[in-house]
Amino acid sequence: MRNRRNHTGLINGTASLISIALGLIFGFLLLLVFNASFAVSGFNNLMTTGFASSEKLAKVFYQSAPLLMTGLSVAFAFKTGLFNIGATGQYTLGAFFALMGVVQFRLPWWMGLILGMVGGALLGLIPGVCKALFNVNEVITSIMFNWIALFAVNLSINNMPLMLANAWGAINKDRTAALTSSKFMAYNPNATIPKAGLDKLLGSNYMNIGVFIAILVAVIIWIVMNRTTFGYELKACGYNRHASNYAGINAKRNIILSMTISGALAGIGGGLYYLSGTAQYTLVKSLLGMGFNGIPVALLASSNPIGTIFSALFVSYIQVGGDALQPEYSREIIDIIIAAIIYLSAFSLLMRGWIAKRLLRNQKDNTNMGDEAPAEPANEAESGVKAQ
Amino acid sequence: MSEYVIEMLNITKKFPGIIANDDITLQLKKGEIHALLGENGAGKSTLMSVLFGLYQPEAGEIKKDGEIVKINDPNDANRLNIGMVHQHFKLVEIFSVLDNIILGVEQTKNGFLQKKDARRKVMELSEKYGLQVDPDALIEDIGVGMQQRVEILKMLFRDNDILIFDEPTAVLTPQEIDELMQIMRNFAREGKSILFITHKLNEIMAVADRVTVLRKGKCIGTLDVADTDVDQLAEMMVGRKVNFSVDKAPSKPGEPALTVRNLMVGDKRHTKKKVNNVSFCVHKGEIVGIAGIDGNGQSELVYALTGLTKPESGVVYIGEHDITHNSIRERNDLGLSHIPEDRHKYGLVLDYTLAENLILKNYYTEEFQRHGFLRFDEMYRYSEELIRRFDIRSGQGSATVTRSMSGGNQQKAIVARELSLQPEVLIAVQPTRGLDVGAIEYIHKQIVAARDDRKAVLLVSLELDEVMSLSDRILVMYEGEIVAEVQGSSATAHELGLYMSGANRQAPMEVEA
Amino acid sequence: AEGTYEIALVTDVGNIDDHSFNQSTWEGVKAFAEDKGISYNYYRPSEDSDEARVESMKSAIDKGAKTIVCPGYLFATSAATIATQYPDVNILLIDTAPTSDKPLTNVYSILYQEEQSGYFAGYAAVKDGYTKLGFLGGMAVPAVVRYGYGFVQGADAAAVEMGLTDVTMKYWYCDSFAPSDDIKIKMDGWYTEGTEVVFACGGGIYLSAIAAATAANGKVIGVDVDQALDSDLIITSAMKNLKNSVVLALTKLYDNGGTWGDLGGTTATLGAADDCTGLPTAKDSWRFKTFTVDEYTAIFNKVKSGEIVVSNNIDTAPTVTAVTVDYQN
Amino acid sequence: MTGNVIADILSGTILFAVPLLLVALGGMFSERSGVINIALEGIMVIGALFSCLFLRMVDASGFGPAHPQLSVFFAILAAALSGVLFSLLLAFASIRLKADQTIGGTALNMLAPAFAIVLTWAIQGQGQTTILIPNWVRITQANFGVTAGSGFLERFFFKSFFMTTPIAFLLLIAAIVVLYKTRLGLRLRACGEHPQAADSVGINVYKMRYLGVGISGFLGGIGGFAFTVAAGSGFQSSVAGYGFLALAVMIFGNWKPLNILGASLFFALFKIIGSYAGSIPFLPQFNGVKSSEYIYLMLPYIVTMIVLILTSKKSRAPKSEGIPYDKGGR
Ligand SMILES: Nc1ncnc2c1ncn2[C@@H]1O[C@H](COP(=O)(O)OP(=O)(O)OP(=O)(O)O)[C@@H](O)[C@H]1O
Ligand SMILES: Nc1ncnc2c1ncn2[C@@H]1O[C@H](COP(=O)(O)OP(=O)(O)OP(=O)(O)O)[C@@H](O)[C@H]1O
Ligand SMILES: [Mg+2]
Ligand SMILES: [Mg+2]
Repeated sequence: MRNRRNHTGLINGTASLISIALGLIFGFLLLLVFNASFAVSGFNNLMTTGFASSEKLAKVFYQSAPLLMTGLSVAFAFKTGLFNIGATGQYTLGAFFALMGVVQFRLPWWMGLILGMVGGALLGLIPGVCKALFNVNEVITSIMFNWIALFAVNLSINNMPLMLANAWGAINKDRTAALTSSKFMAYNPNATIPKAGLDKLLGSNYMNIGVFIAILVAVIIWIVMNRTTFGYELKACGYNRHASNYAGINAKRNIILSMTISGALAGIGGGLYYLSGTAQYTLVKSLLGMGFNGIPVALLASSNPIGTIFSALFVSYIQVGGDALQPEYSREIIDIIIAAIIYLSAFSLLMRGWIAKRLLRNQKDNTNMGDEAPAEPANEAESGVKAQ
Repeated sequence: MSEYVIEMLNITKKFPGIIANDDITLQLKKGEIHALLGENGAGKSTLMSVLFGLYQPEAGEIKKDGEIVKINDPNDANRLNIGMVHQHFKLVEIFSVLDNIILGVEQTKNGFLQKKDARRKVMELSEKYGLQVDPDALIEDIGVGMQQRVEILKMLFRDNDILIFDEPTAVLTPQEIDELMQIMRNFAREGKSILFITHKLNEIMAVADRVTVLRKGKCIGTLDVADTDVDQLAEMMVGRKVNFSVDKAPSKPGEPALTVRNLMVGDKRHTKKKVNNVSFCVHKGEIVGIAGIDGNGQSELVYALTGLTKPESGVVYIGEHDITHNSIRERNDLGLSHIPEDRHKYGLVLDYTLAENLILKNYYTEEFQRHGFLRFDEMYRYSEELIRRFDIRSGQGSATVTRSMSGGNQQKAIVARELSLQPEVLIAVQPTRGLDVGAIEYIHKQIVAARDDRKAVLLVSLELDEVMSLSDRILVMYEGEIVAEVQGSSATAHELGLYMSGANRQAPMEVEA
Repeated sequence: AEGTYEIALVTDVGNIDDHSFNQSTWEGVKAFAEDKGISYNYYRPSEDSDEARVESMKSAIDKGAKTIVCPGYLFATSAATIATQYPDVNILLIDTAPTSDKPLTNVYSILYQEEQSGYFAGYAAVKDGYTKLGFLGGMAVPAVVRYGYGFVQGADAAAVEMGLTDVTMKYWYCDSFAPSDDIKIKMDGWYTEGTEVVFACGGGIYLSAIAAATAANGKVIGVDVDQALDSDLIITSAMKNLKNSVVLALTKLYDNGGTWGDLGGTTATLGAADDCTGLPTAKDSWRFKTFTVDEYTAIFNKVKSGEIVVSNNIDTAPTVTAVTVDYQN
Repeated sequence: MTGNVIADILSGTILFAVPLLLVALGGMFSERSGVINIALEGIMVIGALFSCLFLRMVDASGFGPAHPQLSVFFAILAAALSGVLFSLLLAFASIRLKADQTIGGTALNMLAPAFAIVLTWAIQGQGQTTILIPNWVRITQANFGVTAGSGFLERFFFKSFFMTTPIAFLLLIAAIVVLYKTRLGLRLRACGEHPQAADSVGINVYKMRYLGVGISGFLGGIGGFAFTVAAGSGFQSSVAGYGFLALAVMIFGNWKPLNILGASLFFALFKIIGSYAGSIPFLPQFNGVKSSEYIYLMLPYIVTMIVLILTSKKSRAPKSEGIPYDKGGR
């Protein structure tokens, strides 16, 4: 009875794989166009670098943790019928809260992460409230608050002398404290996410347990979405706000909640990245790309939380491969390839219909004819798309 | 010169998984009113859409005045002077009446819109045929009656002489229906040819010259209306004898189950109230019907009762409980069930499976939930049971995504869900809208059974026949007020029609429950 | 071999066309390598972190780098890490010394006395009759701060010399090395409020300053290299001779058979004394109205000889006696 | 507060309102036809890219300095044309393939800056990521044979005057006329509201939507160029989020041309006003706060949010925007 759900997953997965394959072929053509003599070796780098050494693998994991969280943030909102384009602001505020926790309040890393979650949640809450109570489109609120968050964070950091690197023996004040500097370690040795020996194992400082935390969160989100009454309510609101209201579900509350949770997820992402001790938050005036990168991650996974794990790992993997295109190519080529993959996934409506047809035909053969064929394939494909 | 203005010969039109039109032939004579009859999903709208160029048939050909024509889009249809009033009106809400009429055939000068001539022509037509409209009113501000006149003017404006009416009477009062019939006769007299889709057999008997009956995509036959009667038509349509009357014993009302006092509901855009000082009471074991033309406050009344909107003032009781300020969930828990008028907007989460939809109102109860986790086994068990009990048909049973189900079965699912909640009060709005006679018969039986089970039923319907055959008591709503109360058994369509159109009303004292 | 590069430059956060230290260092690398027919290329780290810089340097080494040039103080730690792990690789570190307990013989570091260049620029501007100055810094990194504080000191010195009391300076770090609409808007405001010349100090932000200056008929002072060609509005540039010192250092390295030799583990602090800081004096670049090259040479020599010492303290703002500085951060 | 300051504030407001206005008008056409255009940011980048490349080319060839405003005009055409072509990618995915419109838009927003960087490299040489805008692009008094003055009007008109400003003004008028006074506008609006109705009177919904998206590419491309000259910094493969802001301005302007004009002026005014805080007596100085400029940077976003909340009740999006139109569907 329940096998049609598996179908949907399988169909979405296959469609994504086809998009990826086509996107990569397109990428190879790009390499040929821009510098034919290095195209083959470049493409080889692109495809294999992520697995080429344990160090690179560590890098893949390191990058995928925040990507997974922002992807999850966008996916979660999508599932509940909202487009959270504000993941970057939530990510930024989450990063700030997390850093404030470990620096200003001298808290351990996990408290920092929780604070980061709170920061992101706060910034998700606002568009949620604006949408639910004032009917202001969440897209525009999120865009506005991306900038407000960025500026507010910069303003706050500049007014918290302890937060800046120069308070901890460094000479610069354009970034936050280096959590791994000896002076800071003496002050708060538990500020960074534990490495649990993984750094030794993979031989890279990039490695910590962040990616596992992110995967754990993804699994929890999947369970919440698919196994709990809360998830049932959220999805119902996403699919049909009116019907949810009719059924006695508090749609307004749910809109606020899902934006808040979505923000919280992005906030954890900011925490995971900056509490790794590797990167320092730099006072720049442009929105952080990590939040926007969550959108393709979510789209590639058809907004499935478990799928997001794989798509985050994939995007991270191919970005590591993209860095290895240097110096012959600009590493922005990788963005073009990812964009192409996303664009091609727009063809998935066609692809899914086609795959569904094939699948059903095979199934029919297997069940030895005679058995009634399940509904029209076109419908199945359609609902597959709608359900994303 | 052919005897027929339009011939649709051996038309076949397929949709994924279904043959909507299977080798259908339909011939329309000049100056005749030709009715098209068939149960839901028989393929009537599809056939007309083919004629109008909205769909391309897989096989068959269309002749106009004996010559084969190709109708690729509505422009082609228009060029052949074919016009259509669609089942669901195709009007742009934020446009004015005039803009809607000229849309697609605009006059321009140097690229700029010229509306002067168009306005004059619209006024002339409206004068000539008694189709009163305000050309500058926005569609969103006018009632369905006027909207339909706009649709008809759209055809006339295009000088169409082959007019297709797809279920035009579904939204009209008996009096308005009479007027429309008269207008159609006038058209026919002028030599225009009319194709007329309806489910109402008496309308066919009253106005049509010939009738073609479709069943399950096939053409069953074409008859002269003069040579046939209602029973024969019904049998042709469904393939069996139909019992039009609802069997039910007289009601034995008990204590009040739903009481409404001085309910007022406002309107965002106007100062006029949508529901104006409404009071009534529904007792246990009683079906109270609310009759009225669409847009006279029935929907708003229901939304206020069920908690979807907040009333301005007044009180609502379920039994002894004042629920005026309770949430929807609290009302449900107190035993209020609601079959909504718009099943796609309110009734179902179309992307959820049938099983998930069947627990939409009680997923949070102990039966389906433990510590916040859904109990899927319970859900499937419950769903299988309802599917069996209410004979809900679908491709994959419990796991069917409801979007892919037929309208009738979607409606059955909603009825099943609402009735199995064992409600004290059932509010059923348009419970059989767009369903075929078989499904209607079934749902009517369920509603009567609920009454006999001592439930209180408030039935709101635009179908006068339905209100009259089901209700023990009938309230008539006009412009937000209850203008009359009559006993179900003694009501006549004519009397109700007068109340519904505001031509007559009872003294307020009598209405007060 | 195809696809290997003997000299590698790894950038910090900017790009090699930033009209600033990344670019001049790159030009130095390029000039030297092309002259000698040595393969060369550059790498950009994937993010702004020491880990990423280490990773990029490793990539460079994987691609055959024997010498790595690292412009920017951000490399202090990462260069030390690589130097320890790869003792055979030579590192040329610009603007900072490696953070390391033990001496690293495969690293040679070059620092500049940017405060001197800033001083010259400020001095010259006030001497030339400008009384409303602006300092637009990029991020508040040490080199930028040294330039800025030097600029303040120079302007103050000139004002004192001339007995002026109405010299004012707006002083602001824009937290960016890239031009943006916001920076341009801010500069629009400055020029409207009367600022005559802005010292645009850091990466591409000079583009924003020039755009605002163009609209307001204002002037701009360039940084790091002689930017006279970038715009007619650039009256002078506070230079440090990056390109040449890179060429010089690499020449020494290769002349020495591919090791730093005595230079290894040392840090050179280059300034006026080495002719590595100053203003451009070429005819086309000298755009002062009254201030003459001779006057400049006089003050330059005083700094060169040590008669005038420009403070390189970046922790506290310099004390001023005649100029009013409006610190806007 | 002197007249100069007022003149500069006004001219600055107009300068930065122009790109917002153009792009938001573009977004309006697209959404009025029924397609949500998240890709405005990407369209702006592409428009700016090709117009700047064009200027660079004519600058090098000598044609530019010789015929400055003619060259700018062609650059604007290049921006418009490239914008149209790029927007067709969105149109194809969302109209022909009926894909989710945010997916296509997101992909294009990712694609555009990356493509711009790669192409800039390819043309200008490795690592050269800035395309400089030549000086002669500006319109000055000299262009009109007038000697430079610095009175109120001179400052107001000529402080930052580019051909994009009068063109934007003309395009605004054209937009109003097209949308409300022509057959095209009537049909386009019908498609965004009720495509089935449009289809039933013989209007080709697909064609109208292609047109709507195409117009948004046209205006968005020019807007990208207008932004780049306004920001005055040469083109660095980015338009600093103005595409998204324009989306906000469009919603703020309630999908109506004149309201959009008001919204973009409003936003631009608050954007630049902080820079004049020193000369405007009634604006607070925040002396105790470090980096107080961030407060003023936040200002336009915050006031826009407040106004949005206050006016949200009146906001009404085209009814069918975002829903792919399926001829056979119902
Ligand atoms: N766009 C469509 N896609 C798929 N199937 C369709 C579509 N339109 C109609 N059908 C199918 O074709 C059949 C005929 O539908 P049609 O709308 O013509 O029926 P009808 O006779 O007009 O019914 P009603 O009385 O409800 O208006 C239906 O069973 C329906 O399933
Ligand atoms: N896209 C579709 N695919 C398959 N069947 C469809 C589709 N759309 C409609 N139908 C079927 O066509 C039949 C008639 O359709 P129609 O649109 O008239 O809707 P309805 O659900 O019966 O009622 P109403 O229009 O009053 O809401 C129904 O049986 C419905 O299930
Ligand atoms: Mg029909
Ligand atoms: Mg129907």
